[in-house]
Amino acid sequence: MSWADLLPPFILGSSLLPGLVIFFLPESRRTLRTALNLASACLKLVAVAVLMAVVATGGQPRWEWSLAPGFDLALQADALSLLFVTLSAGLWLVTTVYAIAYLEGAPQRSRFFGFFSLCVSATVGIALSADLLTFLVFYEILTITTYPLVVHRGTRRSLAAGGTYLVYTLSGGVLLFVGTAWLTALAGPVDFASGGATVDTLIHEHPGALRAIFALLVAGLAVKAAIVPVHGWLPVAMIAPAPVSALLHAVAVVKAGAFGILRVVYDVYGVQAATDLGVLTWLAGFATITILFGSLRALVQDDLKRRLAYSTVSQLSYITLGAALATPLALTGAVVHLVHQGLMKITLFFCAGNLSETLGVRRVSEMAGVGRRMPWTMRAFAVAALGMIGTPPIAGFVSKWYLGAGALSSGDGWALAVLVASGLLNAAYFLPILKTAWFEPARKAWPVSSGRLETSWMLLLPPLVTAALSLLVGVCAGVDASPLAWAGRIAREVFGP
Amino acid sequence: MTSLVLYPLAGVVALALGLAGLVTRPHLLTKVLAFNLMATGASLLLVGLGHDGTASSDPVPQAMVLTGIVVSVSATAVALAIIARLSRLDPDGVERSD
Amino acid sequence: MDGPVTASVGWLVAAPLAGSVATFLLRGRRGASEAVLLLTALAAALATNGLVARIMGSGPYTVEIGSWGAPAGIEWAVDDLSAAFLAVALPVWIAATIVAHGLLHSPRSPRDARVFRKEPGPTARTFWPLWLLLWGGVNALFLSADLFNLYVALELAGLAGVALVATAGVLPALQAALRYFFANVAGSISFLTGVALVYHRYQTLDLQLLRSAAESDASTTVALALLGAGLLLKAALFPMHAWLPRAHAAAPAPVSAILSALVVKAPVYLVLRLWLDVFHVALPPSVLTFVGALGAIGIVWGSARALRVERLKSLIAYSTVAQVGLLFTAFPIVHAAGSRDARWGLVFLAVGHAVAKASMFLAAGGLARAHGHDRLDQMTGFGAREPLCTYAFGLGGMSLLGVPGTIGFSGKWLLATSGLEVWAVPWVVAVSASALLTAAYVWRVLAIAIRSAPEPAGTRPLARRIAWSAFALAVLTVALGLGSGPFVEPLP
Amino acid sequence: MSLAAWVFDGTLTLTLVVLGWGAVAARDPFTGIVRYITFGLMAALAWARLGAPDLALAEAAIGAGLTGALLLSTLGRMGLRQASRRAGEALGAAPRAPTPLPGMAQAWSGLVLGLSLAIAAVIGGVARTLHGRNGPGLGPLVDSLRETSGIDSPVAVVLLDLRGYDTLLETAVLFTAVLAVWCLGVIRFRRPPWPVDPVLASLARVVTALLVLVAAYLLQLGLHGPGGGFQAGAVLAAAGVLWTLADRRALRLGESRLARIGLTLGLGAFLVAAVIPMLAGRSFLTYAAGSAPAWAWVLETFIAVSVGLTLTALFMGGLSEIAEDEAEERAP
Repeated sequence: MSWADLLPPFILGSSLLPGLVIFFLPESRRTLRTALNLASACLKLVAVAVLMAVVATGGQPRWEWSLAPGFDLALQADALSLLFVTLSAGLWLVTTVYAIAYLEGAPQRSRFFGFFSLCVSATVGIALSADLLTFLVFYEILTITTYPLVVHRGTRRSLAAGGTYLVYTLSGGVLLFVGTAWLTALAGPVDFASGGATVDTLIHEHPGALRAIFALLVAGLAVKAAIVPVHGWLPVAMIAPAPVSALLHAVAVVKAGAFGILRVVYDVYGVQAATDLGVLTWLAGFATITILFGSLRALVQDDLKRRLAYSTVSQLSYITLGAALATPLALTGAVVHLVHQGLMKITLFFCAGNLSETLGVRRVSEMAGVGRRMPWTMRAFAVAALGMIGTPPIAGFVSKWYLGAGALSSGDGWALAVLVASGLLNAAYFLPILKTAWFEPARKAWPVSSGRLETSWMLLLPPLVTAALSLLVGVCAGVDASPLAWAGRIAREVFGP
Repeated sequence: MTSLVLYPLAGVVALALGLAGLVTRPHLLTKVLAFNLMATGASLLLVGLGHDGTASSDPVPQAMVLTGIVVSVSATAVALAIIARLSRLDPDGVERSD
Repeated sequence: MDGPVTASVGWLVAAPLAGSVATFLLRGRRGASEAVLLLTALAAALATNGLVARIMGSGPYTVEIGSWGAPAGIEWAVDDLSAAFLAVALPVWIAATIVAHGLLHSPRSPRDARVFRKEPGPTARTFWPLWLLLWGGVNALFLSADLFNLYVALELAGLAGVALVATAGVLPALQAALRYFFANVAGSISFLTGVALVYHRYQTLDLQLLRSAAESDASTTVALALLGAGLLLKAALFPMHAWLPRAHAAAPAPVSAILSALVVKAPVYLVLRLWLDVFHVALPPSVLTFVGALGAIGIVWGSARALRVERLKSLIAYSTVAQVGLLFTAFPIVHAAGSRDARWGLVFLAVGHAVAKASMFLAAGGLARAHGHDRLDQMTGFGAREPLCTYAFGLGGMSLLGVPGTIGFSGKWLLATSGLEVWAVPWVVAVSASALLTAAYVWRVLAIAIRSAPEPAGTRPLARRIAWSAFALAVLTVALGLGSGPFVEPLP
Repeated sequence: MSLAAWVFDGTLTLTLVVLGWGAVAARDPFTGIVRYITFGLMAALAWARLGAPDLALAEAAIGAGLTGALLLSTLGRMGLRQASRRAGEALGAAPRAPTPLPGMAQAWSGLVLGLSLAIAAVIGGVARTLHGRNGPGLGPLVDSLRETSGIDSPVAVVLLDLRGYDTLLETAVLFTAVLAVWCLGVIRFRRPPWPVDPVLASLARVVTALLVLVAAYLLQLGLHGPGGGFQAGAVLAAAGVLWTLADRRALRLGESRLARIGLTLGLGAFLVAAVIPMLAGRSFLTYAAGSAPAWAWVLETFIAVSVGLTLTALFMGGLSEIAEDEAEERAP
């Protein structure tokens, strides 16, 4: 039990404990709350960096805790989990800064930041979980702790949205629960490190059961991964405050679903078993439908956040498609898209938040000439939007490139066609926004910003940072520490050198 | 086959009558009567089954039934106290206990 | 075998009864009765600590009362099952006692305390003695290993429960108390008839001896049916549940907490003990399928009713009907799997419900006192006013739901895995899917809490200790969920 | 067995069943109560026939006597208005809200009765197979243990020593009953001078003294024959009931400190008997060697006193306060 083994629980606790403290802070203690938030975010980032160093030198930290007979929690750091933890930790810091500014003067902030920390702890738990049971535990906790954030405003509409969110995610939770219990009953504890060894032993006696279990697991995960037909909650949940939509509904919650599908396909079943059972074709089918459906729906949405939500629905299924194609290049594309899409989408939501917070602009039709009033926000929005469409050298292009190459290498030409079509649809619903924002005259006089900047610096800095990151990650994708290189290492681990 | 077998059987019949009375009769006092009847029936069964008139009677069921009688009278007293209080607060409710 | 350490188990029954006599003679005088309550809690804590330490050290053991031993004398049996329930009963009792004290001694209505005397409701003079008698009765129930002794303990706990429900004094409470009384007494007599048949069939009433002597024949089956019917009526399994919701809603909040958490749980524990442990040889499996089906209907029925009632305490009471149904759907799994994990799964579920339900009722008591009523439609936005009570209710609800991290999840997980090993699919689906129904009524209340609304008139500040003890119990569900591993490992 | 035994047992059991059904199916509660009291006396006879004198005494004194007194007192307290109005009512149907289909009430009662009798048939069938099959049960074992315990009467040795814990819980149940009755509030009676019936007053004085004497006799008899604490207590309670009826001042029982201590004597004594061995390291309720008869005597006496006071308090039906004036008597 070297000190490194304590790193995963430390990372988990670095946001959990301050979160519990924040719950009981009276509303008036603003500075202490902000200090706690930022300190825990930075501490987590540092701890993740240390963990990365340990894993890079070949360490395999693993920590276990027995909850009951035959029921142990286990946290472990392998390459895939590190990628997701780094993404979560990094974006949590940025979003915390943004949330502090966004919620200035709002009621119940202690409750908000308490649950906000719990959410991130759950996401980190999902990332670092070493077996399917631990994943299920944190997956369910994430569902429960996200609800109070979705309904934070306490209005009738937000409660209705919260209700829809619960119906979807809890039903998904039950499916995942039954699937995990069934697999554990058949094969004992399902460890991720085994890379599908547990399932290989069963594939001959219980092929039917394994297919049913795969269906249950993926159905449960599909809810959070917003795969059609269980994606309905995501656009509705956009009523939540911007930081929640940004971090949770663009990064943490939805990525948990996609991350889970990657784990199930590659670490629970293993590529060989999954292809033998023939379940991947179903997965690819649903992913394709979602990609096209999401993009089509996004075209007709006038509300900016709903359009971004449908864009998320579509973009997420790139990861699922990549996973389903089961080739090294496609897997690299899927894993790297996990990071790139996170960076780009959070930028877009930050900008959307800025527009609604500063100018009260929520609809695309109201965005005429907003580029002149808030130039920096719209520049970040433009970078992220172009990235989403796939224009080089922004991050989106890299992941689409690898996904396309993966599709070709496995002979699924149709997948490349889907990606291209989706790229065109992305352009169809992002470019008009840029056009109205930059090239149309402002229809009404925007309220002049009081300070030197277009809005408070804590609202402006996060989108700029994430936009710069999207650019940076795209430009120096070849660098060894880049997400692409990291994804390549994961793919090599899975498929062998 | 001694005639003493009639007592446990009578006890069981009393149990059944008590149960029927408890469930169907609306008047609360009749319900109290009914459950006392059931208690006595069960006690008759408990003692009656052990006694076939030959050897000395078994004291253990007798002690248990003695305890049962005292417990029944305590229960009856509690029920009657509640009924008395109810009849003062809701005079007509005493019969129509749905 | 019964050295000084085991002698400490006797305090679990002697201390509360002695405390009851003391508080009666002190006529509820302030200061003195608090001292007695403290002493009783301390004695119970020491006894429970000794009991848990002993069982983790050297496994299950029995204490012969009067050193006579079976079959002549009566014995107390302490094994993993009874130790789990007794260990959890202690914090529930302590928290409920603190809340009862808080509610009893802070003036009830906005008018001054003088009015307090005239308003119906419990007075310290008779409340504390009855409260401690119930405490002794429940402990006696979990300890006893003799069938007739269980009958007397069931009668003691039932009568004390009825009296405590009636202490609320208002008309609905009295009617509810009477319905509870008749259901309770019918159950006791059915149980007594079963005892009579068992005694004359096996010449003993000691559970240990019966376990070895049990055979499957007509008289044993009828005896089991009678014992079971009595206990199922007391556990309020559907369709014999009609008495529970009114009684648990009308009683003062701490009383409802104890009734739902422990008094309803004892018959479930006894059915588990009699049907699956002592007489499992003589039990036809079709009976368990029937009871499981009734339980499943109970879940749906309780949850559906809970969604429509207007009062918070009625909602929680109907939730008890649903959760008891859930426990009984788990019985077929425990019987079929027969594994240690399945048994612990059911124990976790039952124990988790006890703590969670107690925290929810205590929170409801606090909210009712703060608002002067507990009608849900007029309490909107209580989350902002009473955050601690809301977190207590919410966390308790999460444990009922089986959210991971709480003990509810550990129970459901162990039941699901062991159930699927023996292909008891319908029951596993019932246990898993019940979470959705539970979620419906828990979030119905939480949505009312979170909704931002102006503060209604007549709300009063709540004694802090009430909110904190409710919250402490809710946190206990998480502590049990995360920390019960090391305790449970060494037990058989 | 001889024909005479069959004839006697047959008629007695038949009477029991008929009286039982009569009590339950009576049109008005008063007739029901009277039939129930007779049923109780017949049951006492049945206990005697089954060779259980202790039970016969207890059934007569408590089962028939005191329960009947409680029922009649409650009926009275419910007010004559209701009792009379109910007298003429049809079977079971409440006048104000007649059930939609009068036939329904009958059909429902018939169905439940049928079901109950079916259950009874099953239990009876099984009971027949068990009747007398195992001989005297635990009787011989109890006799062998009597020497070591030291208490002579078999029932007393089971009640106070072998299964003493049952009796402890039983006194707790009695104590619960008093608390329950007292917590249900105050029963007010008109201020004296209560029109004292001279015959009742003089009768009460004489009979009370007699009953106390009988109780004392039963108490000392209990250690080596039928009788004992509970029976003596019941007879004391009879004296108490009579005293309450004769002299209203008795109603102030609740306030006197002595009475309160008396009520807790039974449970208190048993708790002391249970706790002392624990302090001395022995198991719960284990009397020191040879001290069982002494403890039995102490417990019997305390039980007699507390049962007497408890049953009297139950009969009074609440913490009695003398009503200030006529109007308040009806107040809740």
